[in-house]
Amino acid sequence: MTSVQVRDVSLSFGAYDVLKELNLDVPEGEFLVLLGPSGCGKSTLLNCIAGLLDVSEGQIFIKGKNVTWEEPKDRGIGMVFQSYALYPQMTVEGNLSFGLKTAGMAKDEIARRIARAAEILQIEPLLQRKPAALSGGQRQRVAIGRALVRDVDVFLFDEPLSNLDAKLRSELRVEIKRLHQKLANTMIYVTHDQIEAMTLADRIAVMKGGVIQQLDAPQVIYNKPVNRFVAGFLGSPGMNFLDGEVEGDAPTFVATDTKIPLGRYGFGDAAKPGKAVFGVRPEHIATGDAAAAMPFQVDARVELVEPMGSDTLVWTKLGGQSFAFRVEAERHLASGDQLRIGFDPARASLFDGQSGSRM
Amino acid sequence: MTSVQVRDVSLSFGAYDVLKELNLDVPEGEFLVLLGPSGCGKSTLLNCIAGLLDVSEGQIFIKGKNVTWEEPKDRGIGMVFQSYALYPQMTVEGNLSFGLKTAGMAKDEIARRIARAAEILQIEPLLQRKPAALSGGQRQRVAIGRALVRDVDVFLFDEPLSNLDAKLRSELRVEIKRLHQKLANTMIYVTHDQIEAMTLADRIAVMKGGVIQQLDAPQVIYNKPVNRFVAGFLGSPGMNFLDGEVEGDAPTFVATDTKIPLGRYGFGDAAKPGKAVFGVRPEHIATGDAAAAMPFQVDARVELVEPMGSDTLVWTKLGGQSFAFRVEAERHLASGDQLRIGFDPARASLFDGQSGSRM
Amino acid sequence: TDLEVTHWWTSGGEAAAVAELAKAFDATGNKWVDGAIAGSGDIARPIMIGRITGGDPMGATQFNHGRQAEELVQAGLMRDFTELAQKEGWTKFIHPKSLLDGCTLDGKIYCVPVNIHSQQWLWLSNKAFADAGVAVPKNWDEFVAAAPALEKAGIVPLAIGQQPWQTTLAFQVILVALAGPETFQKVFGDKDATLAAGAEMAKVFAAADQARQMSARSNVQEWNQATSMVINGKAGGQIMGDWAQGEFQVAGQVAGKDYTCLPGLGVNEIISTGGDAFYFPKQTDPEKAKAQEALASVMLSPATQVAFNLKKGSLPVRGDVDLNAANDCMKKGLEILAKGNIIPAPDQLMSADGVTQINDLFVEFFANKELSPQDAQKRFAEIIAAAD
Amino acid sequence: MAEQLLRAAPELAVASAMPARARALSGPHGPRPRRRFSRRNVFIYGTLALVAVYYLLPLYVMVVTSLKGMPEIRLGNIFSPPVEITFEPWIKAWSTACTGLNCDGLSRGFWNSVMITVPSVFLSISIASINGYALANWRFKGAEVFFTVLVVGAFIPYQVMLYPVVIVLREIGLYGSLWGLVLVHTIFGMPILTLLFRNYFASLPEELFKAARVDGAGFWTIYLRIMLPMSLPIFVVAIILQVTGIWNDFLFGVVYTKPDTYPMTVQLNNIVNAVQGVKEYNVNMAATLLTGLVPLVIYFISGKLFVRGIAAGAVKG
Amino acid sequence: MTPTYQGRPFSLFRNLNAKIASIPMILTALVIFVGGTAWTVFYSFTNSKLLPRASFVGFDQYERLWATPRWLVAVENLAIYGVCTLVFSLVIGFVLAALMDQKIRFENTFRTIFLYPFALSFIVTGLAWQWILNPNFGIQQVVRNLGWESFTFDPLYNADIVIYGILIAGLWQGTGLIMCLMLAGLRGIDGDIWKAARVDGIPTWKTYVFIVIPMMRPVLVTTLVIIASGIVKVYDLVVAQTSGGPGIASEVPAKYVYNYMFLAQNLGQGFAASTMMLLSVVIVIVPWAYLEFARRRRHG
Ligand SMILES: Nc1ncnc2c1ncn2[C@@H]1O[C@H](COP(=O)(O)OP(=O)(O)OP(=O)(O)O)[C@@H](O)[C@H]1O
Ligand SMILES: Nc1ncnc2c1ncn2[C@@H]1O[C@H](COP(=O)(O)OP(=O)(O)OP(=O)(O)O)[C@@H](O)[C@H]1O
Ligand SMILES: [Mg+2]
Ligand SMILES: [Mg+2]
Repeated sequence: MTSVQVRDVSLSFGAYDVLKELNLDVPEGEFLVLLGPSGCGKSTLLNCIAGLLDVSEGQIFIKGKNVTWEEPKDRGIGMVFQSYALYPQMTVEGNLSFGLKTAGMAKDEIARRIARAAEILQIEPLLQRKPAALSGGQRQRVAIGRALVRDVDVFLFDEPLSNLDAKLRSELRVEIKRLHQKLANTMIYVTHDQIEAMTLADRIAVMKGGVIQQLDAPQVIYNKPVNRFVAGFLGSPGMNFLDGEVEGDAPTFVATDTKIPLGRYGFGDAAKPGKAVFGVRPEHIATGDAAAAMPFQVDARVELVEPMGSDTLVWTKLGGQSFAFRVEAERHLASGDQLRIGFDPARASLFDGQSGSRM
Repeated sequence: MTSVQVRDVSLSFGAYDVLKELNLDVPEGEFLVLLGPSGCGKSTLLNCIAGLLDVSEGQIFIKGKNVTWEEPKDRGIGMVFQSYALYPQMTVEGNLSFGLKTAGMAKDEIARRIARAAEILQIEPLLQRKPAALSGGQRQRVAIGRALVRDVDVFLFDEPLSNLDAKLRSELRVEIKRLHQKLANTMIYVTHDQIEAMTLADRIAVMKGGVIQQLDAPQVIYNKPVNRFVAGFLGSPGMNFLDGEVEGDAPTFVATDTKIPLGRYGFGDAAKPGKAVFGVRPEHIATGDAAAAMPFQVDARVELVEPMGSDTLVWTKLGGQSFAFRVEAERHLASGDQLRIGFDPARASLFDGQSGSRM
Repeated sequence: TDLEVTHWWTSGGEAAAVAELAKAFDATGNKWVDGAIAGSGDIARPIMIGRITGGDPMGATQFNHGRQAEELVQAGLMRDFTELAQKEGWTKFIHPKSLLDGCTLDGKIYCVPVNIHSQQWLWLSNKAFADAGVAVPKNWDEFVAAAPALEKAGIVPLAIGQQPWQTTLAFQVILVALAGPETFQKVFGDKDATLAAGAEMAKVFAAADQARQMSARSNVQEWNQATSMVINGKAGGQIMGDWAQGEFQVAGQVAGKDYTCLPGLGVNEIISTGGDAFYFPKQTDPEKAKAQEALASVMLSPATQVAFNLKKGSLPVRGDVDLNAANDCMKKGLEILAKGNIIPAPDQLMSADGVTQINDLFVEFFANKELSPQDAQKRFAEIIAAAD
Repeated sequence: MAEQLLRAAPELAVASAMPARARALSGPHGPRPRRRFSRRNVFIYGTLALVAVYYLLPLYVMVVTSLKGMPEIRLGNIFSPPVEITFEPWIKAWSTACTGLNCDGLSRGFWNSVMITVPSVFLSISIASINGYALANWRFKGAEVFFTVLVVGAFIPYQVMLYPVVIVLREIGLYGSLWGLVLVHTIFGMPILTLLFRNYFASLPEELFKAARVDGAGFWTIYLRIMLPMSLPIFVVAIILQVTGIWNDFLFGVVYTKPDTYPMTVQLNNIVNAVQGVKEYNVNMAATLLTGLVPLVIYFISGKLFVRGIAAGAVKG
Repeated sequence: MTPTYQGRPFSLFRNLNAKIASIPMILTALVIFVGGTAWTVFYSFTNSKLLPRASFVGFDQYERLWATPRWLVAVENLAIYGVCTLVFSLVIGFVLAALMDQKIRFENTFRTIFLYPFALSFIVTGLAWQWILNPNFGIQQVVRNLGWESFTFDPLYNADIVIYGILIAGLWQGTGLIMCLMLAGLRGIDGDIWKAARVDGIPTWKTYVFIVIPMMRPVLVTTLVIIASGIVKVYDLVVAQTSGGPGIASEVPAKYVYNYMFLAQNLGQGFAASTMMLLSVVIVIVPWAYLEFARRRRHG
């Protein structure tokens, strides 16, 4: 059953169209991540679903009910904001109970719900503190708790982790994931951090300029991006892109002196001659012995080495263009070293030179 | 020759001691990164070196000269700030020339220096724009240019990249690295992003609570952290920590039902019996066939899988405690799967249970 | 020589009067620089004091003579005119003598009185009494007796503006009229607290109580609004100084026919000899000093006195000038003056501090109906006892 | 009817102007319907309009009265519009109303006011902004103490200070001069202005200041080249506050100047406070309006910047 | 240990320019505010009349002050006026700001209307309102002309309520600025808070009262300083509207001070009264200032 359904929604601020006839179906219990660069309309879409912004056009259904004109509180949604938006002068308990009290809920029911939420989120000892006395992670849990006590069907998260430092971020990421597994609610999660997107999502919707570019499982998006934008947006270090041309009947990708035969690797029909971009991810490139087993091999000269702790990023040039690959942290390479690298073109992507969409 | 020398520097705001008798020597041409959690005093230390804060106690030398009471401009330093701090009402050229004009330098010399800096940083076409009309990366280059034109000995960077998005950040990181290689100046760089620290630094100083915990090459800090704090602060996903005890004469680490023999792996003498923490990084854990080759092996049950695109993080339990390891993205694991994992205790770290320092 | 003169005469008639002074002064070859500040002494006085103590004194300045400038004189900031006075024989022609007494400290003369204003007048509206069907009263007691009839006709018996000085004025007038000049002199001059607490004064307070009841419904702020109530017949009468006459004249009313004036409330025909005087702060420039002397003598010259006082509507300080143009009520005043039925103004007898306290008391008395005449009298006696 | 509605509500019009979709949407779609006269709107605009009437009433009365002749004022009520509009009172107030012997109305005071206001505003703002800058960026020991004294000073009634200030001015020989008055305005404007500037400068990014110091700029260079160009909003606020305050000041103007340099407010006071004689209400009102004109014009010109500036200076504690 | 301090410059010369630039402020603070205050307090123990004279009379002036009904009335009036001004200008200012914050049309027009009275001097304000409240010309007469003959509205002529008549004018003059301050404060509140409250289903008024207002502390403090400093100084308005009348019913302390110093020529009494005013200001301000600073330091 679909939990949230966005149908042909458009939204404009004055003459500026932020969302353009957007459609989105989220099945019940799914963890959907909206991913995209800053300003692409992620928050706007979330606010439309929450009812905090009026759509200019289109409809929104939650649990099959048309809620386009409903107030946010009647939509069965809970929302967690980037800044958490906790009420600073109330205690944690006050923050959790304020909405319920306003709705006129009985005292003991409120207490029961707060107790349950506090237990799930492990914030029992914090109930009497004010937000100012909480750490970032604790604040975030309170913000989630505020949605939790309201027993909502859909959780909306607007970049809830982007204010935190890396360590805390990765911890909380896991917590949110666990919470989702425990509650099995529908969750829609906005972020522009791709690690978050990859690790949390059942499906990812990659947005750009108010349009969903690709909506699919993380692995599909990572490995089979529909266009150059999606390919470049995911992955850190990013995908290597080589500008060049597809030539010949048995199609070959040519970038200056580098020629990559494509025919045998599944690109057969799609690869029409003309300008094209060839993309391959740094971690799909093998070196040393492993390289020898790869269908495509080439010699490279190390230009820059970036040790990142767990592994090392090596920069080189291919067809005159920057090209990076990853090696284990133990490999000691230095600028100027020569080595052989190789990869399997079947795991690479080929994009149209003009439109940027996948061939 | 030491370029910057910080000797016994203390600094307090009122009753609160931010820096505590800190010592630091930076050789000429070194790229030193100050790494640490928020509020640990990184910026404060940098400001002391720059002369923007008066030390309460201690001395600072730059190029062997005692500059403790010199004005910032007389210290031969240039500084780049988190928000860039470009003068909003001046053009890029005005920003670059402001310091020189203030110093009363001749017009043609100013022009010459600006031309040189603009060339190095490739901002020639931007010289007549105002900062508001620049992108984040361009702003950063102008901010660096402002230090560059002044021909300083030491560059100080205070989290210059933390305002940018991930993609731009990794691009600029590489640029700064290249710049350092070209200029060979001393650079002191504050960050709390460990990827930046690992990739840029010749040496890293990890700070906590106003005290330098460890000062060493990135690989050393990553692989041989002196204490639990440093170990936990570096690495993403973070190091796995197992609480337990060291027992017996041939020392063995015991956490509930898991026993890891230590004797043979270099811990020999240091590992005194008592409470201890055993730490091992997720990427040092092997699975499948590779695990079979490891000195220590154990069976594990998958609890949570976090695909991160380039690889996948798998959470399991060891000795009743959370334990994560990394596998290639292609391995398809699901919650509940059983598999064998193994690692080499020689690459692990063992910390004292009380003090947290490395054994 | 330019000489700056500060004063607070800014209304039409006053300004015209000042113009006479200026004209006469300019005729001596000097120049009058006008420094008028409207809004009475409260606003003007700090400026004058500030300027004088600040070391930037004006050439001459208006003050109510009496004790207001005493300390400035004592501090040696004011010019001594004894010499000039002797030369010109001021003592001979200034009448009544008390005017010059107010300018004298330790036998030296420090100021030039320019006019006499009397306060002790009850102005009655003939129309109002006609409307109420009672005869126009001849004295205070008749007036009080007629009050209920006025009330019944919807007429406010006594109009009093709400500004503090008006209520004080009313009280002092009642005091002088009902208790007589001796009591006034003893209380204000000799600070006789026993007398102030005595039966004679109790009568005065009772009368004041009646006055405040009669004025309960007079809802106006300014004295000329109160006067216009009398002019329109909306009020029976008003206790006010001789300057009220100007209003009747402006409204085209004729004394005796349209309105009636009772000096000393028709009980004791007495007027006080308050008035305005000019002081001359010490100047360093001898040219200015000479100009000051010229101004002083010009102010007292007979021609200036006549011209000035006719415009101002006040009485001249010289006994030897003739005012033919004066109207009925003014002539009544001149007669009384000639008879010597005069008393000094409270300003001359008491320090500003004491006067202010008494003003405050009566302001409160008229505004606060709960303050009984007995209590007010008690407080009055206390103030008199403490005053200097 | 529908068309009318659309014209009335532009939001709706835009939405409906879009071409009809191929797939018709049933049920609620598009923006929530909004009635123009919803209870909420009626309440909001009703309240605002009502309050606006309260605020506009005195202005209306003043304008209307100033355009009436005296007989009309005596007869009619103050709210009725003038039957016969006359500009006589305005002319009189401006050029012929008398104070003592000087019958040139407000015109003389106007130029005096300008000559007092301009240097006073300039000097007080200069000094206060430098104070604020020093307090916010160059904290030195004891500075906050002086600042606290200053803020407490904002609560002292001016009357109390008249005398000591006379003495101080006398001692430094500025009594009675224009500069003496300018000094007085500078002193009494200092507390609030310094507070505003301090808060504003503290809200500017500190890194900018640090960058300038590293560039070798000193106290004055940073102030003039870096801080000033960024402070337009707060300067607008300060200018508005000071122009209003100094232009409207009566007490200092009258106590610390001489008749030939009296500001407009003294003239105004002279005109409206002529206690004896008939009050010319129309002239009073015209004089009143004329006196208030300069600050009013400044308000109307810079209203928007004012709010922004206040937001910048006041909110950040 | 000397080496540590080697070359440490004399601390007076650090930040020398800043100190030089602060000289006007320091002088003002010391000479005018501290000096003037001390001078005032000093002479409040004398029986100075027209000119300050150092002849001491102990606490006589204070005893007399507190025995003077006029002073007591003035204090009472200030209390009423102060409390009402504080409450009403905060409430009205806030309500107006809240209404203005509803994305309304003509915001600029409304704001200008509310703010313009602030451009007018108290003399002007007092005059205008004196006239509107005048029972013979103003509102009362207009309503009576409409046929309601018994209508009475003459606050300036009724000793019991005159202070409220002054309040009406005072609020008219001052609330515009307060509204602007509040509006600025409202605009500074994180928009997410509003969204969170809407999702929680909290009605607008509740959001304002329980969430937004407590978050506006800094603005409220600034506003309070501005209102309070205006209250203590209230003088011109009273003089222009009622001159303290009817009777002494609208007397205020600042006017008492002024009158005693210049009209009654009893400087000692005036100084004693102003010292009392200062004292009350200090009692209110200093603990607050102390709390503010102490709080700041702790939070760094
Ligand atoms: N109230 C508004 N008025 C006009 N334009 C707006 C408004 N709110 C948002 N926008 C614009 O709409 C676009 C989408 O904004 P939105 O906040 O949805 O972006 P986002 O994807 O959430 O970005 P971020 O990652 O920075 O939060 C932006 O270009 C923004 O400038
Ligand atoms: N002016 C100040 N007054 C009081 N305390 C201060 C001041 N400046 C900084 N601190 C305190 O000093 C400590 C160190 O601050 P610092 O800015 O050096 O941290 P940091 O390591 O740069 O942190 P971040 O990564 O957040 O920039 C913090 O706890 C901070 O609260
Ligand atoms: Mg967003
Ligand atoms: Mg920092």
